[in-house]
Amino acid sequence: MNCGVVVFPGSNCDHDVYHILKHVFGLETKWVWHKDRSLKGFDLVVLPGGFSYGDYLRAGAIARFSPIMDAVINYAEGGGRLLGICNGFQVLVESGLLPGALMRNRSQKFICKPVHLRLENHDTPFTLGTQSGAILKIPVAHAEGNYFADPETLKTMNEQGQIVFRYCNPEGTVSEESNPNGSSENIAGIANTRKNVLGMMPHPERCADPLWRDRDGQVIFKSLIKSYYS
Amino acid sequence: MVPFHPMLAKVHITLKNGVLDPQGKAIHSALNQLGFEGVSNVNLGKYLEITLDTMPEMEAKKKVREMCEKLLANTVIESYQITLVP
Amino acid sequence: MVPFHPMLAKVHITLKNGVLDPQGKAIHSALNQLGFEGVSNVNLGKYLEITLDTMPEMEAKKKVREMCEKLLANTVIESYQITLVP
Amino acid sequence: MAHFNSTEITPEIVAGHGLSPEEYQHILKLLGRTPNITELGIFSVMWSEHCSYKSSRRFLKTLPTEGPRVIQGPGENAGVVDIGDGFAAVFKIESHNHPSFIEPRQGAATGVGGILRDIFTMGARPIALLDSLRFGEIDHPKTPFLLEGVVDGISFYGNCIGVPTVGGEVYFDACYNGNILVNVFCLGLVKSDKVFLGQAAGPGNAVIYVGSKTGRDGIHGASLLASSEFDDTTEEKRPTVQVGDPFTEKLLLEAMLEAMKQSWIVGIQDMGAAGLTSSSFEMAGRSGTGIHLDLSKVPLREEGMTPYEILLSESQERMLLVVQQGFEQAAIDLFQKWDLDTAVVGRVIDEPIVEIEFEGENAVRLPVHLVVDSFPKKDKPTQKPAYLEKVNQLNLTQCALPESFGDALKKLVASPNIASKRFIYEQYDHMVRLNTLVLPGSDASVLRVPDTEKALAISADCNSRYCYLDPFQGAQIAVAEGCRNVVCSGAQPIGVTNCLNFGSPDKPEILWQFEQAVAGMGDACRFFEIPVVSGNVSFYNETKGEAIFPTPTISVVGLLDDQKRFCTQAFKQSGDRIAVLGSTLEELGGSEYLNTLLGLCEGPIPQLNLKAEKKVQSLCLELIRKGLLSSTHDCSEGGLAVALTESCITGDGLPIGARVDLDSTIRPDALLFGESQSRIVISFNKEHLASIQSLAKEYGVPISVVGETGGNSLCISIQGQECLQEEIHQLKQLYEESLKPDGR
Ligand SMILES: Nc1ncnc2c1ncn2[C@@H]1O[C@H](COP(=O)(O)OP(=O)(O)O)[C@@H](O)[C@H]1O
Ligand SMILES: [Mg+2]
Repeated sequence: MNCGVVVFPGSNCDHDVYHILKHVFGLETKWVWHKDRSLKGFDLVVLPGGFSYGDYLRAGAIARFSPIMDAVINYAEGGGRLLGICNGFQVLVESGLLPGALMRNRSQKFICKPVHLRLENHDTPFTLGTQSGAILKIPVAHAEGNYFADPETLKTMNEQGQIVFRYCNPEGTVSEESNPNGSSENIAGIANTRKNVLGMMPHPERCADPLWRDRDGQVIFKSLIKSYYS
Repeated sequence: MVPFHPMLAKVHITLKNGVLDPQGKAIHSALNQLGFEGVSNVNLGKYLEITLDTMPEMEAKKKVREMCEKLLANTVIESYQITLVP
Repeated sequence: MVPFHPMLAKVHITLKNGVLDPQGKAIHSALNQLGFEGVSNVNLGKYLEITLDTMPEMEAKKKVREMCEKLLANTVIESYQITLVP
Repeated sequence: MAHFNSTEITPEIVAGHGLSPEEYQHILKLLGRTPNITELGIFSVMWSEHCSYKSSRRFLKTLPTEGPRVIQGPGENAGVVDIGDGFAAVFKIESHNHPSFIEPRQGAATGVGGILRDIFTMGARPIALLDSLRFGEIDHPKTPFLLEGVVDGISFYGNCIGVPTVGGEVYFDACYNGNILVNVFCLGLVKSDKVFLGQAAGPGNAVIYVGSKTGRDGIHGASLLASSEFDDTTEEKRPTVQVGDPFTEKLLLEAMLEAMKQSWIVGIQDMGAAGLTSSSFEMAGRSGTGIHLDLSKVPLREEGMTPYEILLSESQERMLLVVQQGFEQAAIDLFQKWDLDTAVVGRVIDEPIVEIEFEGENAVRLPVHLVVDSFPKKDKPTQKPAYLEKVNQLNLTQCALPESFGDALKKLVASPNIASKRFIYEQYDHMVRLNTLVLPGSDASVLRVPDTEKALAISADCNSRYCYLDPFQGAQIAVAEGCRNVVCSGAQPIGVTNCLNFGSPDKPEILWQFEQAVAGMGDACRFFEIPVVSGNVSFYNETKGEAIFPTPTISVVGLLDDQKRFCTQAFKQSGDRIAVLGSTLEELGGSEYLNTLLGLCEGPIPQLNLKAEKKVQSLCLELIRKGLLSSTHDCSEGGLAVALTESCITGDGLPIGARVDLDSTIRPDALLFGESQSRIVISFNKEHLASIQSLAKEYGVPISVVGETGGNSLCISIQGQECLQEEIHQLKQLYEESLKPDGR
């Protein structure tokens, strides 16, 4: 399985996800510079977290026009597996590969802390290693993670199983108190209708190294491997 | 010949109706806390000043509109308004 | 009696001259990369719409100026401009 | 004379540059002519306290700076200490106090930017930041605004550039009402044979400018601001505030690390305070060479800038490089890949002078050593302040015991200096780059060293109330506590950096505090055999003549050989035994208890016995390395009762209670809340009791087994008689919620 990690100017979780893919899961992993124009031969492409272009103007807004993005869009439209984490998710919504928008957190502040997520759909290549309803503890670290979509879009997304993670409490209840940033319907991660593109605000790569006690993030990477080999 | 005379495009970007404005809300409650009364609503948007080389107004307007659609505004949640100052 | 008639204060907040505007700079170079020519400068500021209860214009202006000084603008690096729309 | 240098040098102009008439006469004598306005500007910044260390040098010289691990001591951008396996730790702490008071967000942000550049100019990748903050009283009208702005600035810059802020400290005291402190520490990693220095060697080599364009930011900013105290005219003197651009700094960081893999880089220096001036003079000064610069080549952001402005600008995110002749284009290509402004602005020359031209005319011609170290060396006097007599006479018999020890504990747990700083560190990305093994919320933060089995522990400490009451011992205690914090995480202290925040050195009493604090710090570092490898001095922390408490912030770096063997402060499970290493004396002077409950700031402060401290630390390290402990927590502000509370409630999961009986006959409030030094609260599986006791005996450390973990409350009795019992959930809530802005 060949993985590519896209580096935008200002990406800073690029090394983290590279480390997990390459050293923890032993996958063939390569850097993709934002000025490159091809994604040939990759089975997974990751848009990592960070502050591409400083998140100036709006998070993800400028990165969306990097030279590599045409290839990213083609790759996604051709069914390639594309994972956007945090800033990567922001780039995905800015580029229109995923619906909605990510606005500033309700608290107006950057938030870095572990949160609980309820898996809403295990029928995607990113989550098939576990069951819908599973509760995962994964950290968030963002200032603009407040997911917004208009009611119609939300309705379609619900119907099509596009909502993959919601913020919940440790017992799995999705409530206002467990919503860290004000997202519509506690949405933490979504997929496109075809389920080959996933965007999520929490950082699975931050809890996937066996050196740590929290390892729930491994589910995502294990699922991707499983789906590739099946 | 017209001498060189740059043109200024002022762009206002605001949230669309129906999109919650958490920043505006936060500012509103901060104003209340500071004791400012009589404020019934606050909205926060962006304001851009773009200096353009001399060009016909029509062309300038078209160009700036394109900038907004493509980059400056996120039209999923934002609308924009352009004013040209020659 | 004047009927209830709120007043809108539009506030523009921009960086003072000479203060670095990293966002404006980044937007400018993004526009260049997108092929927009003839842009010589971009500055990014804030735009606020504050809805006020009915009050005399003088009072409103004074109040909004105070809000700017106290909260809305960072007067060390930013200047502000207030327009009242009755 | 060139038009840009036509300003006549009058006594007013000289005074306006912060130079004394005496200093100006010295310049005339050294030069044998009148300096032009640009040259005067150069002298003014280079001879300012901030750049020249003219008042502090003679004291700093006494610090121990050497040791078997030291690769680079003070004098460069940051200190470098060998950690084995081919790696070295690079670190430094720096202040940005005055700019942060004027504009908290940008002031703190550019403070982070500055210290990061100090680290990566040495060739190191920054892996962690700590912030050590001091604000005025929590109820002072300006405090919430300043606190929010400073935290926002650190969060904005550090998060954006992708270096985790993994810990720090925050104190509130009235002495900082008009002068807050923002000290930022940065730790980086470098291959030990790839350390870069700020040198301008090799005449003919190119001097290259990289980074943001130069604007009129902060002209005379840091240097003058940091060299004069605040008064009512500060508002008018406001220089153009520097705005941080973390995105450009991120590009600069990555580009520099890439460039440093090339063979053609000779030296690198960041443009910090006094910008292009200090970077060029310092680089030339270190190599005994000279520099020729053409300012017309410097990338500018504004029109009509004069040589004076270009040389003194403090625009951020800029670097000066010396590159081997012939490799100019290679350098330019590399930096353009990262979309950075780059220009060849000069050459290294043989003659040790700095020679600057602008638009084809000569602007400056000054011998390097005249500027770098020829300021008049006159030792300013020191004098022991009179207040010390008065404040060290605490009469405990006049302090009534509290009616309820439980209430006293709750007040302490909720007090701003002790309550959780979670709402602050949750605004910092403390995990990015996957090295943070111990997150904020324990005594020290622990970072793994990638590609090795090792880890580094870091902590920032200073109890300035102690330093006010007794600067010598207060500074010793800061070192001891820093080491203790690092030891509690399982690391061996290997190096120290410090940021010395004081009032005006022109006052003999302040300089005396400084002298004492440096002596105390040096003494403790010598005793613990840890070198001071870098540091920073911030004087003139005064408002309207009132100085802050002396605040010598200490950051200790410690090394763990096995990254899996770290320890944290929270109890891990019910049924563990609890013990205290060290002895508790009747010492309440200078304590948070006296301050919070009785509003007293009086000494004498707790005694520090360096030998006893060292034994406790050695024992603790040995116990952790042997894997015998479940938790370790340094006993500091709030004493034993607060330390126990924190161990109960700061774990990841549900809080764990404890039942403790203390066997002592000293005043109960001193026993519970006194801050006797050299104590560590440990917990462990009872199977290990015998081994722990015998090791304690072997190390000569008093150990008292005081209780057991478990239950839903913290229950403390003294000689069998219960003195407090509090619900841990309630303690946790008080601890977590009290400081939160919306909790207040
Ligand atoms: N300004 C800050 N930024 C980040 N973390 C902080 C800050 N202040 C305190 N902390 C964290 O909160 C915890 C408690 O701080 P403190 O009470 O100063 O610890 P100690 O008394 O053990 O030195 C530590 O882990 C520290 O790193
Ligand atoms: Mg402390």
